[in-house]
Amino acid sequence: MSEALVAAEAAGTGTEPVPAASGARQFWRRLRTQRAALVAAVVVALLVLVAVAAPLLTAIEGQDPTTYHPSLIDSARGGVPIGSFGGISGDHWLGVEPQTGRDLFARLVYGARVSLGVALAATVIQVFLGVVVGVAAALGTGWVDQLLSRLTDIFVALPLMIMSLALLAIVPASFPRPVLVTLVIGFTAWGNISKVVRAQTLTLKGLDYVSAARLSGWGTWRIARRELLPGLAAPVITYAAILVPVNISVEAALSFLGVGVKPPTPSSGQMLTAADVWYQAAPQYLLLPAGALFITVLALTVLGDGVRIALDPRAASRLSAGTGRKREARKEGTA
Amino acid sequence: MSGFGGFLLRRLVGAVITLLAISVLVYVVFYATPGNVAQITCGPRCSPEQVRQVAEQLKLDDPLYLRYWHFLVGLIAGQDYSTGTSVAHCSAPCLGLSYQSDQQVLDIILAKLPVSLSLVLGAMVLWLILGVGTGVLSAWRRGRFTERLLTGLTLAGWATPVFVIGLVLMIVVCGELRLLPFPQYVRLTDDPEQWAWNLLLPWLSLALIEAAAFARMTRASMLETLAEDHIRTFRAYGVAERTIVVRHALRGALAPVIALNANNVGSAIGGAVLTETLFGLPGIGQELVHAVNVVDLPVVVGMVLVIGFFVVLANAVADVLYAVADRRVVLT
Amino acid sequence: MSLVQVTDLTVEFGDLKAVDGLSFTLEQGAALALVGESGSGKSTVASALLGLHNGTGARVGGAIEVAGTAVHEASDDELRRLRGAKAAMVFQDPLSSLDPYYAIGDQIAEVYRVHTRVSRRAARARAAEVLDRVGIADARRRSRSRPHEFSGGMRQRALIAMALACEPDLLIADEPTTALDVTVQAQILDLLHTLREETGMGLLLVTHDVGVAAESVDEVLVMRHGRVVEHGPVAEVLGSPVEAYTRGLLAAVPRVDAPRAASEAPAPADDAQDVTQEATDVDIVLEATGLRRELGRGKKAVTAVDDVSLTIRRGETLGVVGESGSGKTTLGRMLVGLLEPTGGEVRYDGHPRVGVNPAVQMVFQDPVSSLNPRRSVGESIADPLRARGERDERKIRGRVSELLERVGLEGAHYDRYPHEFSGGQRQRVGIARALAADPRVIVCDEPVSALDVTTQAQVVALLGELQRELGLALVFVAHDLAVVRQVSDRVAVMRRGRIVESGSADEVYDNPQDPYTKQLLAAVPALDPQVAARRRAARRELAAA
Amino acid sequence: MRQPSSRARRVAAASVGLVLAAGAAACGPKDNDAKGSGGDSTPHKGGTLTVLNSNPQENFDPARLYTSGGGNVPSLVFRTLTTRNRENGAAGAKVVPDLATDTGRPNKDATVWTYTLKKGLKYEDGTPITSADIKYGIERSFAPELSGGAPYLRDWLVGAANYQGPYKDKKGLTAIETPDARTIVFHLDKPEGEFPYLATQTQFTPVPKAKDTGTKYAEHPISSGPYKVVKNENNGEHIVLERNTYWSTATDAERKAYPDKVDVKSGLDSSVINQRLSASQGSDATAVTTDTNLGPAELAKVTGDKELASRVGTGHFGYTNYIAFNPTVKPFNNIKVRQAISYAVDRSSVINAAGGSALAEAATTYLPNQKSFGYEPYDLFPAGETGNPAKAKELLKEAGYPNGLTVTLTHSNAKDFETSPEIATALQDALKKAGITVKLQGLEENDYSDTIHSVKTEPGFFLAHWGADWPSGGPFLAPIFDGRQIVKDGANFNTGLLNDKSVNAEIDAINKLTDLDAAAKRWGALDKKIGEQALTVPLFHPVYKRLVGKDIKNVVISDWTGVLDISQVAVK
Repeated sequence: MSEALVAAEAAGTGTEPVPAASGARQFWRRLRTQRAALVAAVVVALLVLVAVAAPLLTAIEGQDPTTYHPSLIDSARGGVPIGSFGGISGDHWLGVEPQTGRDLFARLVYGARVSLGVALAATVIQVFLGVVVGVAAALGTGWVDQLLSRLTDIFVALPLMIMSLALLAIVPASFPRPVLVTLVIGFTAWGNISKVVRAQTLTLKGLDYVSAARLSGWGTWRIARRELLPGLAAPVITYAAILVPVNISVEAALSFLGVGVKPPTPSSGQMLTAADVWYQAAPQYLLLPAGALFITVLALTVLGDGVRIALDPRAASRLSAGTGRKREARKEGTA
Repeated sequence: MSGFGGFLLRRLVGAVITLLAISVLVYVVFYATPGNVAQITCGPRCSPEQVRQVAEQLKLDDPLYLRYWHFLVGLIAGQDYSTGTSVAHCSAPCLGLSYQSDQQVLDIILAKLPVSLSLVLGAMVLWLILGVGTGVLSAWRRGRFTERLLTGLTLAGWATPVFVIGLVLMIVVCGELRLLPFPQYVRLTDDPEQWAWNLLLPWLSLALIEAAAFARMTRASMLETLAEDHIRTFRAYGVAERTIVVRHALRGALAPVIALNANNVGSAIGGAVLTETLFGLPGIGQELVHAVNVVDLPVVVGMVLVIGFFVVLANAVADVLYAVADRRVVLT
Repeated sequence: MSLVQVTDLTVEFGDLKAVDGLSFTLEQGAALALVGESGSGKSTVASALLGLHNGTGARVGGAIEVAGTAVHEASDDELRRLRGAKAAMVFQDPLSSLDPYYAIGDQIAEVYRVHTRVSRRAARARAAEVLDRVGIADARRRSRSRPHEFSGGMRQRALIAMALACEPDLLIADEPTTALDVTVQAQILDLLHTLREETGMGLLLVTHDVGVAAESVDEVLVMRHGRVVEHGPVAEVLGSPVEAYTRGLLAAVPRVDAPRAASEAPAPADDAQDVTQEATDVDIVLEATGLRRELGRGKKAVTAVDDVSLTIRRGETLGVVGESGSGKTTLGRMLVGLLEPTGGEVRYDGHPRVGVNPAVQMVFQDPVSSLNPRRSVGESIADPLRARGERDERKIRGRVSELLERVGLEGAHYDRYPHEFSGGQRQRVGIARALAADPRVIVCDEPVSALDVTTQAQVVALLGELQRELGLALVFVAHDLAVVRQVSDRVAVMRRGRIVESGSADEVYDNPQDPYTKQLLAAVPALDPQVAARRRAARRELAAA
Repeated sequence: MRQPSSRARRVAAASVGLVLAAGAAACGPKDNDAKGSGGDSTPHKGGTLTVLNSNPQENFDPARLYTSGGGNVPSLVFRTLTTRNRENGAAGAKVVPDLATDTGRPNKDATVWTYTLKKGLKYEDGTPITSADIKYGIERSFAPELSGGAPYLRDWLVGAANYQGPYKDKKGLTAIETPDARTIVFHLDKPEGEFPYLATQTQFTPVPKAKDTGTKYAEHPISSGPYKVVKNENNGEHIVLERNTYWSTATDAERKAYPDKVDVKSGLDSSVINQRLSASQGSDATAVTTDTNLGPAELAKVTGDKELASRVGTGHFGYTNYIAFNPTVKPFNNIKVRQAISYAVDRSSVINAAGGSALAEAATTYLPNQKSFGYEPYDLFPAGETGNPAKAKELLKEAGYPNGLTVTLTHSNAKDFETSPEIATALQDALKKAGITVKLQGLEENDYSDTIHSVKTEPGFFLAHWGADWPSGGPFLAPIFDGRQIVKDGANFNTGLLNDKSVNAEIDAINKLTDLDAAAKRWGALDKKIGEQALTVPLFHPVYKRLVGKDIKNVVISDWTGVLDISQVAVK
């Protein structure tokens, strides 16, 4: 959950500045051709559905994430769930949670809702900030660029964990905690994406059709909106698809340090933090949230990869006979 | 080569500005943190009078800008402080004293830094081997089963939080199989062999997380380089595929990997707090989390500056390595 | 036994049939040129000779024999032994065909040691030897420098040296000079010629430029859509072509030595002045005086345009010709106002202008990057109209359809996307967009250099018609001297940011004063083989002197 | 009040620098007798004892430590005038002489206490220990640079309220006289029968003025006990103690000090500590912990394994977790509402949240369930195992809330399984049955202690806990229910804001008694009397279960600390 992957994708998505493909049709046709990405898309859709329909699913099971069932746990032995596989039974599909006896299936489903919600919302903030700062830095005059780049450096240099700890300690408890965690992750980890956006905007700025737009009399901001932003869609979407799983892990890390989402709102990070000690006594309490987190992250990353290839024709064309782009030529650039 | 000197100077000035900006940000953020520092330092049962005395002793009643000014003066000229019986001096880069333990922050950092560095640098070696190796293999065996398997494994490593992997690994390896001793930090200078044995597990846990990033990075970079024209030239001259991949594709792919690696090492110094906490390694990250909990401002500012310094240093090193590897890049 | 024996070769990528039943033979020491437009399959044939399509998913049919090896059924090892030793290949883009991370000498040595068991030191000596042979001065020291420290021309020489290292029987050159300037192209072709004389190796030259073919081969094979159109000795095919397609192709090739064809010459302006009569000052549309521009910062700043003054009159075309690095594009961008000059000024209709001026538009070189791929063609053309404040959609759509038809496309193309058009069509859209702003001057920056000869001719013709009809002033920036001659009334020759010679097209082309212009004109490949041989001899003296 | 550092897990919940450790005791009616591990159980001298802790021995200076009975690791280095009796169970809750010849001779009304030092007492460097050193040691604890100790000296000694320590106030404390090198007399401003208990705290450790180095003293404090500090890294992260040759059992009947060397490592994760103790590999076989309990998860595994179970010691310690009301906040000003909540509480789910019946025992009295506190069992508002919602609803109707009410329960976000979110959610669920909807308000750790300990911001309904500074009713009831201890502008612990004349008078009366057993009975009765006002709802008393290495012998755990006493333990 470190920043590594975020930076990795910064370099990895240096897509060809002018994707020959355009329009949604091309994108879907390319995405469909990649089996792995398709499976991942289905899994992600399922996850989102489960998260959204959490109340419905738990109603079907007849449980809710907060009711305690003291009778289902053995108090003398530290609150271990009674029954095989952690008390899996007709009305508790995935068994019960040690110490509290709350229904594990309900907590997993609600936990997914919070974790996915926090991760997606934080990613939206990061992308928004990244694009605004990135484009402003690329289009701004010399010192504007310097200032914004310095600002980005600061945020990249700040240790995310520590700043989140401090910020989460400052805000009074009345502030809804999941929203706070989202804002904290969102506002501290946008540095890398703004670097990617700035690099891509600088490349797009040099293209002829942008000069043509200037020639036809449009102002800088209209050009930015009409010409540059669509050009940024490919790298930004790909990057966001990678950021979501990173944010899920960050939320889990914050819960580990005790400052993440607070009970009674369940989150997969919180459950993992409580569950890792139960590795021997009640293994399913650890394996289920860890498994759910792994599947979510795997699906999102594979989907992210699929999206990148679908959006970047160069990657698709790479499969044909070695007619790769001429990176050298573009860099040389005749006067 | 004046270009290089110019580059270093610019980077140094930039770094100083960035670090100062960070220190201001941290001061402002932590100044507003709730929790009466004097009460915490003095102890829960202190009378209001005692709390006032402690607050005066730690100069907590000064306004924010005055406290920051003292911090700056300390940084440049050092400052004197009383230990009660005598007056001691905290020399030039003095980051002040910890509210809780009256230790010089610089001493705390110097005591903790080797732990974090050993953890991160050791893990770096592992994640490079794991990451780059997997990346090269999956790029070379593109589309085949090995690539899918490797991608899946690295993703598994990356997706599972360290405190789960670390603990399970520890319980299995140290607890049940008893292959390794339970990790505890042995200073490198005291006993290198024990130092390595004890850190093997933390290195592995941290490396498993970071390796995934490198695997994806190397694979993407390898694929991109393999599509370059000069690869086709060598194929057209009958050079064996294996030589092409190792000599040409890998060399081309390494440049961005170097850049990512340096950046990663910088942020891991502060970010490895989870690994440190789990394995009980008294590193920078763990101390920082404790300092934040007891709102020990000088320690927090000192630590964040050190971490910020390493991130900035790492980025500069990355750019230099990148330029050395790929002569076309001009250092700006 | 002939050097190369190709019978009924077919190559298919998915559903596209790139080569459809091609057969030809090449004797020891002979030279054959595969000539055709882009998409004719000529490069695919060249690659097929070395079996480079194996493992790329292409389906290859028919038989190929190269220097005794049956390529179509050879094992990987056999193929590896063939490649480089018996048959070597030189590619189009010298800038990216060498590994940027290794010294050039080492790369040549590496290839050499694949085919001959020698020590590393001996291989490096061999590399220096072949580099010297291809005319690179101080070869031993230069062999240690990296590719980016060589110019485009020198890198192509290095690649040729790599090919020579194992003394192959056959050299396959796939568009070897397309990415080079005309003077450098001439040197490379001369080099190939002398090397073939000395080593007697066969040459298969793939090119779209008929002139290049005429200069350097014995036989020509014209290809279209993967099939042979005409095949015979170069004098016959180029001198008296039998097939209609060949004739059309040759007609479309602009001649540097022929004066501007009557049809393209601009009809005398409506006030019936004689072309040669000194134009009055009143109809000067755009004037540049003492223009200067530096690029880059600090120590590495270079003066791209150095004190250039020129005037552009209504209804007249000014040709600006020069090699890469001459500053012609920078000048074009300054005239249009996209780039701020660091010295001098641009005056439109007599008064100085800074920044973008709707009356002065531009047509760009690269059809791919000149149109926003995510917006429909009609939208891009409508931009200037909307920028002027036009709100009435119906009127905009009407005007755009009119313009589309005017440039030879259909009004219905409004909602189509750029990737659905060919290169030539996209340039027409670029022109339509320029016209939408009702400009009085259009600066065309290499408008046709990315197009095939036939499409090139059509676009040039369109520009001529528009100029005549709308009285436009055109500035035609290009590196191809022949094309510039076909379109320009007056010509300016640029070198390293300065105008070295200017005047009416016929003056400059028929009796050039400046030695650089002479050198440029001498380097342009001639269509007639005899003329080409005489030119080569003249160049050799010039170089030797 | 003391916050024990019995933090179950995660360093994030670092306590506020208290050193006191809660431990495991061998006694307790229901538990099997875990006297010591198997094999030859007679202890011998020699070997190295390893101590694996989560919290570092921060600020290892006698003036700054807040201990109960001198602490565990500190008591190996710092001897005090009196100390706790080092025996198992209830016998261990007595006070016995240490440096002094007796537990102190009070005057008629227990306002003047005189102590005489034993003969031949020496520091680790051979220099003699004098009464002036004891006086100086106490004076040091008043310096603001060395803050952190217990408040009693400041409250009890004559004219000590504004004393700023020897560095600022050269003339020293007049309340302490040292007529000769072996006699020391304390003058109190009110009767304090339990002064001997106070004299067990480390502030009573002698510190020679010549060797005092202020805040640096913690790096190498001069030892008067069986061990001396050889190494102290990173402010207590790793401490190594070796034998102090000048110490002898002749002058110290309490500490056995069998091992030659004690290696105290801290900063370890609690699950790691428990894993290492159960594996007992290499040096871990002779290891113990003084601050880490078995968590619920580890307990489940341990009870299943016969050998491991035999190495678990159970400890009872004077400590109560409870719900506190602030009667000045509506609706808690109405006693019926407080009583209704007392009935509605489901102690079983709270105990499960705290780790299950093995780690927590239901509490119906405010005082801990130990004889030395004068424990008299009473249950004024019987809620049974899982709460009595019917009775609660009835009371609510009488209080004017026929269809239930909505309240906010404030708790801390720290993971200490006492005031943590898990306990709060357990209560939330239980009270729902009685028609009381509970909204939760979680505060960060520091924010939480600031909020509940200030009269202005104290919430109406919140989780709290209290521990004994020493095993007697005094330190339990006085700070919480004595009207005169209400602090308007600082840290206030009288959360019920009770200022009842009769209660204050009874506290003063009991303080006069020097017969501790008689005093204990009176505290028990007072506890019941205060209970009637339902200012608190006692929830549970913690039970500490802790593993020891397989080669550890002579495990002695007293009810005073509930901790395995490392001065008794042997490794050979």
